[in-house]
Amino acid sequence: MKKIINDPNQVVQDMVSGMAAAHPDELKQLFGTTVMVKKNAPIANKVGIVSGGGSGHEPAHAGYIGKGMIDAAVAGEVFTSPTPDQIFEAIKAVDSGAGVLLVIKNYTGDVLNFDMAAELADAEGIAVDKVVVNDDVAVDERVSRRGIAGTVFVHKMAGAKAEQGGSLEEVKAAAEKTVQNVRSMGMALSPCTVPAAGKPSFQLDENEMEIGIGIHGESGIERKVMTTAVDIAKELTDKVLNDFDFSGNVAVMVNGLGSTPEMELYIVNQKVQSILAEKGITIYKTFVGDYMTSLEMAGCSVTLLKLDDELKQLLDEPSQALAFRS
Amino acid sequence: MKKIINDPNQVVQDMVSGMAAAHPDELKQLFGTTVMVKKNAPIANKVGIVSGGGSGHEPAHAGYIGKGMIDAAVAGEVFTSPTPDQIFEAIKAVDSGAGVLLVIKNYTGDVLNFDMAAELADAEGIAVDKVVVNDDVAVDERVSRRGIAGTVFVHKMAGAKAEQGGSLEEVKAAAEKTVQNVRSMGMALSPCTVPAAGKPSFQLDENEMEIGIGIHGESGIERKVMTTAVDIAKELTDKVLNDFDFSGNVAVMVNGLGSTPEMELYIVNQKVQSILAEKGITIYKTFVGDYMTSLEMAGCSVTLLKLDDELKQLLDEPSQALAFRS
Amino acid sequence: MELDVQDIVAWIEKSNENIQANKEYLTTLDQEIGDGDHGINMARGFQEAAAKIAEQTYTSSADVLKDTAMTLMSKVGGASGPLFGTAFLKLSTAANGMDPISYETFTNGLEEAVNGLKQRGKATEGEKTLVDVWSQMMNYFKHETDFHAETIAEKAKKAMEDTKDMMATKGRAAYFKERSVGSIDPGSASSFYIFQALADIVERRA
Amino acid sequence: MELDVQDIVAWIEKSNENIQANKEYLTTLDQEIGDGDHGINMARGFQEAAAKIAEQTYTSSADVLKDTAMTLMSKVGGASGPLFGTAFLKLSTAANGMDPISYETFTNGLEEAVNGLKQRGKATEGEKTLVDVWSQMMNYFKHETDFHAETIAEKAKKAMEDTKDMMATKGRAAYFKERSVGSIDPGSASSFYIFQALADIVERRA
Ligand SMILES: Nc1ncnc2c1ncn2[C@@H]1O[C@H](COP(=O)(O)OP(=O)(O)O)[C@@H](O)[C@H]1O
Ligand SMILES: Nc1ncnc2c1ncn2[C@@H]1O[C@H](COP(=O)(O)OP(=O)(O)O)[C@@H](O)[C@H]1O
Ligand SMILES: [Mg+2]
Ligand SMILES: [Mg+2]
Ligand SMILES: [Mg+2]
Ligand SMILES: [Mg+2]
Repeated sequence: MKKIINDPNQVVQDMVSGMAAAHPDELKQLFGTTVMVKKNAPIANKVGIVSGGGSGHEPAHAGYIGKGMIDAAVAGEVFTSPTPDQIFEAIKAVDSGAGVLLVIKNYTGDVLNFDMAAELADAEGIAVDKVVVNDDVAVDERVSRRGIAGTVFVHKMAGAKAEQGGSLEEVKAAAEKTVQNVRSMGMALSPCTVPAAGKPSFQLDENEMEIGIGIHGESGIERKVMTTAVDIAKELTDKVLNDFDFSGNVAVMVNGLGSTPEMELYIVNQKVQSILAEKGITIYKTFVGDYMTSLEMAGCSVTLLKLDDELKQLLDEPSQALAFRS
Repeated sequence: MKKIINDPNQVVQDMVSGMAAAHPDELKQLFGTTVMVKKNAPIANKVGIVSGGGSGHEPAHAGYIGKGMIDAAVAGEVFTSPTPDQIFEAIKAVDSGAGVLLVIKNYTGDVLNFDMAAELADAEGIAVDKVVVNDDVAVDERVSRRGIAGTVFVHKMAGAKAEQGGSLEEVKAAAEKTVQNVRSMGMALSPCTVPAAGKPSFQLDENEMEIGIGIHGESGIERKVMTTAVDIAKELTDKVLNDFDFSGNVAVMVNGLGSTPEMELYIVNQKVQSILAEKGITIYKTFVGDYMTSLEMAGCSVTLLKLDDELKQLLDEPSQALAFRS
Repeated sequence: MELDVQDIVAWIEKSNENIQANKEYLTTLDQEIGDGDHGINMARGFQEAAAKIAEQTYTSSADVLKDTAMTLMSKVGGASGPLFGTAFLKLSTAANGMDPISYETFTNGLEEAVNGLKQRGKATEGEKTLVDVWSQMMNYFKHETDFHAETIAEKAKKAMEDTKDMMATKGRAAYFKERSVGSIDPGSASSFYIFQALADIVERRA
Repeated sequence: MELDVQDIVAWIEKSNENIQANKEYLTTLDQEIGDGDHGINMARGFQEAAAKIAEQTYTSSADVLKDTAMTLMSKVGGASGPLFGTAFLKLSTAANGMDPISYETFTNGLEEAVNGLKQRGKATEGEKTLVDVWSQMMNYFKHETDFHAETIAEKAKKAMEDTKDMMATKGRAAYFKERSVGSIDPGSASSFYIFQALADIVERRA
């Protein structure tokens, strides 16, 4: 394991303080926690939005803090859901009285810990609600699908709605609509190494790739022979298209898992766009880059979000988040 | 070599079309070239800014196209300076009559090809001038120093000045002041593979790192035993500080070379900030992320830019470039 | 036989020792059918729990178990944090005001723990989770009348090993479907180490 | 001996063959003391130059050399593109209206090429660049009176090999300082293949 770190057990603390030091005008770290909060939170009358999860997905989640997106991000240990007490601190820090929406990715750990935090908040009389993101079509049953890159769009839509002054119910509805209309599929060329584990999570030969990978260094649904960008783009996009009727307008995200050069993501995008064009699907906006990563894993995911007029308008609202400016 | 590509000899073409497809509102590809130009270029009365170089440094250079930054980016083959004819096309595409500034990184190939393009432009009566960025303190003699991540700040300052309506002379002066006040130093944990070469440029053992790396997959100035983030941050920052008097205000960039997780960059930043604080240097703004990469190389660089009032103000001007929003 | 406060303290300490000693193994199991953090999570949580308990002098087993529960809840994270936290919290509730803890009290606690785990995890037996170990142990405790060190350890080991042939339908391992068959469930392995620690305490007591 | 248009066409074709055959070797040299693209750059450029020339029927050597120069200039990129482009452009200028090309004309062209290379590259002899090969070849041509296949190839090879012991002070290899000693300069190796091709043409002619 070769990493630019100090103590493998301190990477999250070190990262969070390095992040707070880098962006003093945008972010503040809640004392004694690994919770990052928008500098001027809570915003009077605005619904607060809390996201988070294991670390190692940077720029998720703190990179999405900013006007027009989320208000706080809770950083768990690497690939490990954060604990209820920390999530609860985040909720308290962003609640202005207008209530707080939790954006949760559909992993047992995330759901359990956020649920417990919601119970704690409830007990203190804070209005909290939640959405659970489950965009990963690699998993067959909808109920056990993971939340991956599509989460970024949920942040965007909920954030825009909250910024517009939406109530907790309205913000939740916008987030929920996004969840209903977003699908993703990923693949990897190489594993990644959790610092405290010290060794990669799985092995891949030079001519192998993993299809249907999540974002936690776990191996995928299927191991295949390595192929071209065109074939990979086709496999991922087809799987997404087969799961949901995307006719009409869509937003596209070609997401890098960490060490995939932007060059390769754009090469994938070229094919994704041509597949969508062939099917007569209109691309409203495209995002290419590292939005939801797995440490230094090489690979990518393709996300489609079907847009109606409301979602289009929410997507167009400005965002000042560090990792998502629009 | 494991890459998400089609034909190794077509990666630049494929990337450029994928990029044009992704950002139709912001960018256009000049027909039959790998030149990317701001959608609405040339802008009446505005000095045009052309940058470029080999590919493989994404988001450089096309990611810096946008209001407040550069107008065109010329993409050479991977790690290979672009040719004069292509650069000349870029110059013609952005010239509104107010003249064009070329931002060149100090490599023989870049200087030669941009110079020849400038001669072609000259012959057609286009006013062109240039700055040569040489921020890499890994190389002793100033005259042969490479241009690396500091180039991003040169784009920013020149772009802001041009946006403010500065003349070619003024835009050049702002760029030149940036060049005079910026220094960088980089290191790598792993090499990268040029697609057409098919094998990595050098080998590093599990406990080795290269100090003083450029951005072209070449090996560095010195091979050392791998150490902690704190030591690495110190080595890079000290080398930069020893080269130039940074007392006063600075902008900091902790740049990833491609496959370094953002987590690690923030861990490095933590130490960089504390070193600067100890020396009484005031940090005006910090940038952490992948700004100037070497394909999938793992490693980072530290850049400091000394700021006077003019540079501070130029840094604060808005930028709408895809990879540098402010 | 009854367990006093010192036994319960020793149980947590011994559990911590077992988890630390098998941290890498637990992580390896989680790399096979999960995300490879289980050993790290459990080691971090139990280390903190043992440290917390070492700091204090307890007069009530319920307090020891509650501090363990709260520490696991706030230090483990992941799926296992709230689950082990819940299990120890339920044991604590059952032990409240019952020092020293009789076999019956402990068995009641186990029953509450299993109910709590099932409820939190929305899981039942046979889904290849730690529920499988806790549930089998509860059944075993219900059919006995006193603590027996050797059989506790044996039963827990068997319950853990039984998860090997199961196909996971809950937690991360469920993503692997058929491929999850053949690996021991990491949370069940940690649970085994906890019951093995209990067996040691019982043995020492006897 | 004189070289006619067909010889010049054959020279470019043969140069291309040599470069293609040694593409990987050139890249390896550039990986040692550069950025590993030299073979790729030269192979791409010469392939295009050869293709361009194959498309047309030429009546003037200057046109062949000019098309070669322009193609290298617009297809090679890097440091070597403008440099080889310049060398062939100078050869073309010297050959203009001089068909068939005498030994003297060729030698004049070489002299112009060396001047052009030095000016473009701001380099001189001994800096471990392709200037070292072109300059030594010019000196050799000046001291002879006619083309000799074998000695052209020998001289070019020696000039290339001489770069091995030099320390680079220009181009990317200069970053390696002392570590650049011991490797052959990639641009000098390509230059050798070009002169080796010339030797072949001369031999075929003889
Ligand atoms: N829904 C569930 N119900 C009960 N136990 C579960 C459930 N999901 C996961 N587990 C247990 O949690 C263990 C994994 O814990 P851990 O690796 O620490 O968390 P994570 O899966 O979040 O990385 C599994 O081995 C399993 O025993
Ligand atoms: N300043 C210079 N003058 C003359 N030749 C040079 C100079 N710089 C580099 N070269 C030649 O160019 C060769 C490298 O070419 P190439 O690898 O294609 O370009 P780059 O260095 O831009 O990657 C070197 O081997 C050397 O012979
Ligand atoms: Mg986990
Ligand atoms: Mg090059
Ligand atoms: Mg796990
Ligand atoms: Mg080269």
